[in-house]
Amino acid sequence: MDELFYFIIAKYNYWAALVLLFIGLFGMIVRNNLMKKIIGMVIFQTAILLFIVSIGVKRGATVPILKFSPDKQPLLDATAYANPLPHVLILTAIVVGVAILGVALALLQKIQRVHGTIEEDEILEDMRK
Amino acid sequence: MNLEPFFIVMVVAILFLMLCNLYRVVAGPTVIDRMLGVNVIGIKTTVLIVLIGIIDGRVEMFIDITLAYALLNFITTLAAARFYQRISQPAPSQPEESLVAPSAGPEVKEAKAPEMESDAGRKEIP
Amino acid sequence: MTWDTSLLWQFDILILLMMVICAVTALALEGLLSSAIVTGAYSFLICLMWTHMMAVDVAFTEAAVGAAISTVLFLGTAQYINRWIKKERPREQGIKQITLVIAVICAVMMLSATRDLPDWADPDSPASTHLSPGYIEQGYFETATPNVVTAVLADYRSYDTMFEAVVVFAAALVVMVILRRTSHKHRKLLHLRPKREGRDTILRGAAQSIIPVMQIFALYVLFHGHYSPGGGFQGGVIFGASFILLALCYNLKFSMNRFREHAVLWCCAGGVLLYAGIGAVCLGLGWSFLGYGALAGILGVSEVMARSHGILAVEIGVGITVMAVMVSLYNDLASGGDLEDGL
Amino acid sequence: MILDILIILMMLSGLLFFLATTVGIIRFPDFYSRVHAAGKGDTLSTTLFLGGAILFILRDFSGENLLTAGKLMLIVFYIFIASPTATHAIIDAGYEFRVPYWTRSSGKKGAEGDESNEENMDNGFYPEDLKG
Amino acid sequence: MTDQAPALMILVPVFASLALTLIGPLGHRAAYGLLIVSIAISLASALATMVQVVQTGQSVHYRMGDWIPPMGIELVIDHLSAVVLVLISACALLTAVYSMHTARQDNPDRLNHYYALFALLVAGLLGMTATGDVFNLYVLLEISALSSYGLLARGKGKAYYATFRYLIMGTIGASFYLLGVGYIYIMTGSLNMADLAEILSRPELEASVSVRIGFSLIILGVWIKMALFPLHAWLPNAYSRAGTTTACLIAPLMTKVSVYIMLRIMFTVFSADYIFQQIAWSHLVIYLASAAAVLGMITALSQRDLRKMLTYIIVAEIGYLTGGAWLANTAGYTGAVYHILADGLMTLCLFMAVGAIIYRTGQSTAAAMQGIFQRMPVTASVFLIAAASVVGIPPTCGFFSKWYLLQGAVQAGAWVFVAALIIAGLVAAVMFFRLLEMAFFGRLEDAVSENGTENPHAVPPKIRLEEVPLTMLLPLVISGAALFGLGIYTNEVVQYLIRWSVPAGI
Repeated sequence: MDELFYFIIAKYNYWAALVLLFIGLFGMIVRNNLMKKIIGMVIFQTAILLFIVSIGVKRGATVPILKFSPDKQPLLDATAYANPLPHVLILTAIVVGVAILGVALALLQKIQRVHGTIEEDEILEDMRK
Repeated sequence: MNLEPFFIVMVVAILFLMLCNLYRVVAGPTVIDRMLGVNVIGIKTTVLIVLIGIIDGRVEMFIDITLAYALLNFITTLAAARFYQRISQPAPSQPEESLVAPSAGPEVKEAKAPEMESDAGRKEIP
Repeated sequence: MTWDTSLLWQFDILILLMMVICAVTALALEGLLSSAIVTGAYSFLICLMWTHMMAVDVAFTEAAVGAAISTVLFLGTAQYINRWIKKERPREQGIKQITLVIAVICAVMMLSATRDLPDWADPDSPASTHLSPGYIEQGYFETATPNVVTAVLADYRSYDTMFEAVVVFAAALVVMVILRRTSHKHRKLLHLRPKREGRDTILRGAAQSIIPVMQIFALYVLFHGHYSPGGGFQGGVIFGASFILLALCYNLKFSMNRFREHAVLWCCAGGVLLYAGIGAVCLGLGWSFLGYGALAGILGVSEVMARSHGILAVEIGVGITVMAVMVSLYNDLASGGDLEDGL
Repeated sequence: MILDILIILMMLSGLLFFLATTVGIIRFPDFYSRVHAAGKGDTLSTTLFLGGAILFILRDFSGENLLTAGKLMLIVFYIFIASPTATHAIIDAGYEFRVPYWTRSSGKKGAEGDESNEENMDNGFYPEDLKG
Repeated sequence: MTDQAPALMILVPVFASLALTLIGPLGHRAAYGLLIVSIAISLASALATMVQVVQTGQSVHYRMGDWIPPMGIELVIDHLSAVVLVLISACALLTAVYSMHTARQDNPDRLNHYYALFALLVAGLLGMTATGDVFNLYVLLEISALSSYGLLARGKGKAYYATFRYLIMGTIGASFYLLGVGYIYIMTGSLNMADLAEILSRPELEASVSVRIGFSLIILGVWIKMALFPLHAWLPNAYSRAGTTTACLIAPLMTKVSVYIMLRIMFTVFSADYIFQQIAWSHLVIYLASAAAVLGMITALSQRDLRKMLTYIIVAEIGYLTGGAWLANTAGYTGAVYHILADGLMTLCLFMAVGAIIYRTGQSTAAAMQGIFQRMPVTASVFLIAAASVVGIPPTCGFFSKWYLLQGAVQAGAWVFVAALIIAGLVAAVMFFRLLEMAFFGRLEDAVSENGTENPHAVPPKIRLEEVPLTMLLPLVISGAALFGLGIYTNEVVQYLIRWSVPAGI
């Protein structure tokens, strides 16, 4: 029991990220509405970002901005700061996500104008004509 | 006096309240109700970030995020309000659905126009 | 078996639970606008999560993007699309079901394989012991920047960050290419905003008091990125949001008179040009691309300080681009591409 | 010590108002009263919480902490501006959309008690567009 | 300046795209010139780098920002990437020259923005090939993907939905890649490819499930991006609706670069030993590849639209490439790398020829081929060469790549793949024979009679030469000649370039 509890506590971040990931993937693949696909995409991407940021967490660590002692010397103990590298990666990935969101929404507006709908099956029907 | 346990209790309590507020976001019934719920969650987020900062002991690193929320949080609400002010005007003689559709015509033509121009060679087939 | 309670796992589990609720709701609701707004709540929660994971820079970005940009873009698009999903469920296609089954199998496999991953927040995990101590311990002496994230972002991995700026620039360009119409002959989809002069007074008053502070704050975030969370991207988004706020409280024409169309385009490209230009100057001086140490001779400072100044300069470049791109995305998406009238 | 008690008191009362807001948001029957609960309660309790935080930060006084406290005051000030403005905008939109408001008589149309009344309002009265 | 060539190669197109955004008022000629000059500089840098690599026999390293590799990002150009870089910049240059008329036709407005996206796409592809950092690869993957969404959406009326589907699939692919990088980062703590290779070869990580999941996710993501058989559905729709220039740029390059990434991940980050001994999926993958080759070709045979036919040929070629890479022997690997070159060139050639035909006849069905040999002899001859290369007829390079692939398949005992290669070749032969028959013997009256104006006693119309303009013809001829040239110099290419890049352990 204790073992199980420990297992859950020690890994739940990965679990949550993976659950969110598959919820998002479900939305992207199975939902018929294109807007839902986009929302699924947002969730999917954030889940991955969550997964990667959670790599950088260290027990008892603070934000990765150096602390200074009163005589202006930086405190350079690597275990006292969270791992900065995943944060950097995720900053870049968030920006990429916003960019893709903008493009997807622009395409959505165009699809509505051309096909008159944003339901996938109706669009396919319209394209077959 | 060490106030840290007190702050932790506060954080968890606020989170529970947030969970309750989530009911309004999930259940609606209208979009502006959801918007209201999101707004309230946003304000609670602001407080929570400050409290996390205090617990961490470096609140000055967390303040900027809160200030950003304080300044930006109402843009979304404002946008939603604008959106509804816009579509609440009596639609000119057609149902809302068809307000969107008519532009499909010219758009398709616009997209096809380049093809029509591309017949430089076609004319010469006898 | 010891577990440090300082990490507040109850806190995390509550937030993660709420995130899952939000995600499911956002995908399940019938109204698309509601989904978009629930996605906004999701963004708040993930920002909290990141704050608690001590990723303040990331949380800041999420705060700026989630609170000001994504939902507004969703709402802007919602004007031009059907806002309801079809009531009758479409027949699920076979291929989708197969994909779903495969996805579920993958999910089970990946969940069961988490046993192999290092424990959460383990300070001895490979990720925390291989490269990152180097950044933390040397970063300050090599770049004179206490914010390690800024140092890594804009110096050690500045090549990535340059392409990050290029990505947002490309997004603005793509949206422009897809959506923007040069001719104005098309009928507008929604009628113009009614005259509401008297009733907008409160909003305009609030905007007048908030927008200047917002812009000053954006500049502060941009220039103070060395010492506190923030930097070019966050500052740029906040600055861009101030123009969006202007457009919301007055109208699109008003904000476009303040920040004209071609100026937006010039800023989009100019920011990246500043960034890449600094890199190219370093290259021209015989160093590698983006080796800011080359600027020491020009600026008359030590190499370490030159790196610090180089970081600031490229952050300004990122800020300019991001600001202009956010405004451009809003202008295009909220007006359906004709730049006549936004939300 | 007195400062500590003051901090605790402020935060506890803040929590109380948050609780009141939450109850209001969940239980009030119509949109306007919910906005009323959210707009007032949240602004006040945020102020109380951040006030507590300011006091906590100023407990050990230094120039840096003063700056932080100043920023927090700025936050309080801008929440004081932004939150009611947002509430105003949202209620304006609802009003323009003719969102129905709750009256004693409309409450009596449903069965007894608030709950069913609320349900009644949820399902019947709102314009389709607002539910999207 | 040679030591700065790796950086210049990628940066010049980036600068060009920034400039192209802003020079709208100068007109399309300035934009066209600027694009060509920038890509020519890229090509020159790529060639210089390749010469350096061949002369020294060692890979070129370029440290971005002067940081030592695991901390900073470095560009690594070895024999494999040098070849692919030259291929990308050469194809892009030919397409840029070719685009003079077609791009204007497809883009009546915003031509300079179109060209800016063109340059960005080239920069992204070059950057992906040159980088030595797995996360940097992700960022560049997204740049090239974003710019290709913009380019593809400029296609004919209904391209938007096809582009949207491509966007969704592309995002899934890239996100899987990112997640895989995350898994590997958790287990190793590094992002630099060489450093990763060193850490991953440690015995304690060989049995790790997480590393295996990371590898699978990366490969899955790359497969989605390169449209391997069961995941290929987005490709034909997106590519066949694109404008001519877009198709000529994207079709030969995007999928080939994805294959290159697959090789890079398989053999540089991981090792041949790990993949073929520890994971041992290769049988499954070879079955997939065989299915892709055969089904792709058969679907291509059943298409009436020329462009669509070519896109299914791409799907089939991806089968060849993947199969070759997973055969786990030198001949198969050589065949795969050589086929990247050969396939890039012949896809470019085919798309250009078809683009020229569409430009002149205005239609893209197979009927457009009627009597092409009489009207457009040069275009048709080049089309013939490219077709011969796809089928695998000796003097062209397609023959040699298939030869290596077959040799590898026989060595590995992968008889399914042998059969698939032969069947696909035969199907391709049938398909092109049908087309070329039409092109040779189909008379112009047939084309006319379809319009219902047939008159059996009419005098046969005078045949007119209707070749496309020189800017289109020149790249076409060069690419056709390159197919021959590459075929003739096969030995040299393999000896000086590809043999060096064969990874240890296979």
